[in-house]
Amino acid sequence: MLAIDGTATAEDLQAVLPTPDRRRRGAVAVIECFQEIPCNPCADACPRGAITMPENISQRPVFDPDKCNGCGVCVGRCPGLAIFVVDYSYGEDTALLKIPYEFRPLPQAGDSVTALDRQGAAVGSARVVKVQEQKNRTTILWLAVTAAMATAVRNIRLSGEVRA
Amino acid sequence: MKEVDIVVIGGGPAGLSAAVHAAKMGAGVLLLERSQALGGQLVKQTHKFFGSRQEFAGERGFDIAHTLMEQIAQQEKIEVWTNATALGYYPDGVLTVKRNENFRTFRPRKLIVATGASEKALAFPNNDLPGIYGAGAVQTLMNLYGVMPAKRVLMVGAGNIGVIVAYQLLQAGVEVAAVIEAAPRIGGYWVHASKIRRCGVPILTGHTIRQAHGTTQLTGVTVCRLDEKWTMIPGTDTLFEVDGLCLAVGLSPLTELLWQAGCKMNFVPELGGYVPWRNEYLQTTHKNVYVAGDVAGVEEASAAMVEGKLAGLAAAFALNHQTADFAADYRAAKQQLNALRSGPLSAKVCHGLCKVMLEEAM
Amino acid sequence: MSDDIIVCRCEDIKLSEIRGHIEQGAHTTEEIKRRCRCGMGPCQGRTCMPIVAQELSKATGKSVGEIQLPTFRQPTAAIKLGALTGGDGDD
Amino acid sequence: MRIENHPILAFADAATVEFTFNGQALSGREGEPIAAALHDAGVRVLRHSPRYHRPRGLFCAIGNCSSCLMTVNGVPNIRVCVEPLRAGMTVETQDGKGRLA
Amino acid sequence: MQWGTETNCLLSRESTHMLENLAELLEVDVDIELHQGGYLMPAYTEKMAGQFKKNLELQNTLDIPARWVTPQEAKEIVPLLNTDGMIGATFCAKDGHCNPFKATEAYARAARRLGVEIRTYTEVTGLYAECCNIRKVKTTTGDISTSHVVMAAGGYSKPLCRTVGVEIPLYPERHEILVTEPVDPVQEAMVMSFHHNLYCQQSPHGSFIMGIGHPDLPESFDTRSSWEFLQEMARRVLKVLPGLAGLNVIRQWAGLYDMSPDRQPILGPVGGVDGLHIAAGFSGHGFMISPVVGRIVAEKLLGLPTVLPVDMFDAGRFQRGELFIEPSVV
Repeated sequence: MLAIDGTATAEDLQAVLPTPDRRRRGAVAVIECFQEIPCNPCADACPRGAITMPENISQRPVFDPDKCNGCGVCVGRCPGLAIFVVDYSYGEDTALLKIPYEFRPLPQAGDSVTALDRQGAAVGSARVVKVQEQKNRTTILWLAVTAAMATAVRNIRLSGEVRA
Repeated sequence: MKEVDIVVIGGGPAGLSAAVHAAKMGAGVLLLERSQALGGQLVKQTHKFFGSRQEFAGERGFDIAHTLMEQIAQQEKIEVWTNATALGYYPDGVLTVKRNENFRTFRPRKLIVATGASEKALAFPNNDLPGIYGAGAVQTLMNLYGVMPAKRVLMVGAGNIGVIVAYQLLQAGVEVAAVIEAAPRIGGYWVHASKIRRCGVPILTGHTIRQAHGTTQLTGVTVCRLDEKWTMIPGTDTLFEVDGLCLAVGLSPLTELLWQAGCKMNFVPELGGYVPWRNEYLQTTHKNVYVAGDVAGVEEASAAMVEGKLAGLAAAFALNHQTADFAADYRAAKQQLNALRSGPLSAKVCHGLCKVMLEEAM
Repeated sequence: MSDDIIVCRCEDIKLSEIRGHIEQGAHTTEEIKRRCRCGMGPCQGRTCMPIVAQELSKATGKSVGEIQLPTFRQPTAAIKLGALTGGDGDD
Repeated sequence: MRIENHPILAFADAATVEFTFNGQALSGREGEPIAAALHDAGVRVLRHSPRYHRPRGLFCAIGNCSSCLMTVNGVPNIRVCVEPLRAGMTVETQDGKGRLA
Repeated sequence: MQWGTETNCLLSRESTHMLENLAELLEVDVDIELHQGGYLMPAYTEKMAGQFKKNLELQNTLDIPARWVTPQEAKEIVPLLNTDGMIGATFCAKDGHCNPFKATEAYARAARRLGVEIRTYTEVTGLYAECCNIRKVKTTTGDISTSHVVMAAGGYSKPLCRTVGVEIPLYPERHEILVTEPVDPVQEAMVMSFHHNLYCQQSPHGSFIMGIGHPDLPESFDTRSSWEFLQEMARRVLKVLPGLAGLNVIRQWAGLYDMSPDRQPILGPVGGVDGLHIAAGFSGHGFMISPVVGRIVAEKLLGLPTVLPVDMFDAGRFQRGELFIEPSVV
């Protein structure tokens, strides 16, 4: 539970993960922002107006998945690194994930890395599709993972590297 | 003795913002900062800030510091002294300052105290071993000087500072064994907690330190669980073999100068300890002394910047400096501050502020 | 290393000492300061006084906010005697 | 140990200068706090406390807490967490209160 | 003990003896941290040297082991001393200091053991007399009926005596002091320079404590510090002890001297109100002579002969124009 150990519960996620219908239509943002903190860069970031702040900046952002095309601009902007993009239409049994990453060394496109879940546990491997370095120094990693892992994977570890 | 319109003490977010806005009104400002560089805690912050665009949301703390420093540099009315520590405020209105190794005296017409806060300590056996640091020290070493404090660190405190510095340790290549927190819930933003959690760092709420170990320096820490009355539960000890222990157990406002000025103070736990009574212009019960930022109550840097603006505008206005947009500017900043404090996470701060708000206007 | 806790780093004062003074009737920060120099070191009590206030609160049943802190005397930071003679010259 | 490759920060270059710690030759970056240079060299015991001679290290890093008092160039009670490193400095562990030169 | 009058020499000599044996005397187990490192009093003018030498003659006849030292000998005693312009100094190795908090605690414990009730956190708000007789002491924790009061409230003695119509010529004077961070012992003796109007000592704990005298300070209960003192103190002390320049000042504060017109105490009963005894006006040297003064006050109260004569300190001397002139006082 977030308040106890920093991990979102299945119920928390239920509300933000894309519906089966939305999954079929391609890449979409997953906004794992569960707390009312005064913050609105995601709304400023979205070029399609898919993210809005209802009345004031202390509320949680309101997300319209129908307007979202999964471009991932918000992934790099969210100060809490709490936005991810998932694209289940990427391959037969493969999903594409875009995650924010702020560690060094960076992996390279084509690398195989260890996929980690929200608790940092290894859940399989991921292939790095693209390394999108940004001016604001939050790198966006494009990862190919099995579709079954896509809702679980939120971080990576370079092969052979043990961080914690 | 030098006469100055406004002396701002502290070159952190509140002080920088206060200086800029007081100078924009036309007041002469002397800005004092005790360390070598301006920016206060901002310069150690590697994460992107929350808030809205007005408070530089999405920018990293040290980048915000540079933006503010540029604004300072553009103001001819501001003189900046670094390595300058305010030593005392005396009954005759004289402020004494140590600059480098020189003693200086001033008689400021208005004083804006933006001294920030200092870290609280924690009492446990061997809490003085080398390898045990305040979170600020760890940030200074890593983020200002690029030196690792230890190889493997245990973090105490899951408030924002604890979880943020734990993440910074990971970024610096330091292993973080765990974050422990005495309270039953994580006090910091959940998004920050989730960032370290997905790196595999356990967050143990309801845990405290029983004892640190080591003869010449830290070699380990025994941690145990707390019951709902905050007493240690026997038989729940866990030993963490670490060479670093980082304490992030809260801040208390640095109010010495306010006590010396004779400002009326009140103990407000929600704001970190003793804080001054103030009116809506951030003016204390001493008519020449204004406050802004953590010294007025421990809060986020974004709020500190807006408070600095309000205090800077108000102090300059009180010295008869005027601009056409003063009233509009002031109102907008008030609204900005209210917006920042509108969420449920600010309820505690707002509750605390009610205990030190003076009603009468300037 | 003992199980005791250092409360005041400047003067090397342990928690057991503070508790001893409280037991002997020292019920204010000022009295504790006079008995053992806690808070009189170069750091001016910044680290130790909150802990002392907590102990006093426990012992007296007063809230921490009711425990009066010692006076915050000038100078707030150490300054060399030699520096004080300079006055207002240039740096 | 120095941080080699930081995802967010770039550390400004500073000249490398030599100094001695208890007679041992070390080097650090000019202008950084003495304590930072010592940490880089793995030195974390900076003094011994006045009464119980307990080892003490860096704690607050802002010149507040008296944990890091050392004798520098013969002058006792220097707060090395804020004292900038200069070439040729003699830095010594301080045992107790320090001797007035 | 380096006074210029027999009375003060004897009062301080006897008090020193008492402090040397305080634990036995009071039958309490308290270490008052008595340290007899000596007082060194440098002379810079022939006139001052002449007076000091005259004082020495008197002191030596009273078995006070003070002596004249050359500048060179003075520097051996206080290695940091600047001897420029110094003619010589007097030095008494038996002079010293002790921890006033500990000494007070020792007396308090002994008093309690003998049945004295001590009420702390109790402010005396006034006295009450009937037909020129003391009846009551009014306090914040209730009235206390009594027929005898010893007024030893320092500078506050004057306003309290006024509540029963007694006027004593006391006034409070602010004295400022500063303390440095501790260093290893380098200076055993206290330096007291009348020429620079300062004193400076290193406490056994290692910190240097110093203060200066101000000639014409206004009467005031103000105990706030001033920034001017820091500068003035530093300037003066570095002339005498230049080696302290690198020492860090960590704190300053101010306290009140209870001054009398001749800078000597007022002791004994006052005319007008029976049962009111004064022990105040010590003008900055009260702690030094307090052990024996306490004894004398008790003796007088009980109508016993006193161990030393103190009639010259009676409250009426100012009206009579018989000031007690002590040539050797800061």
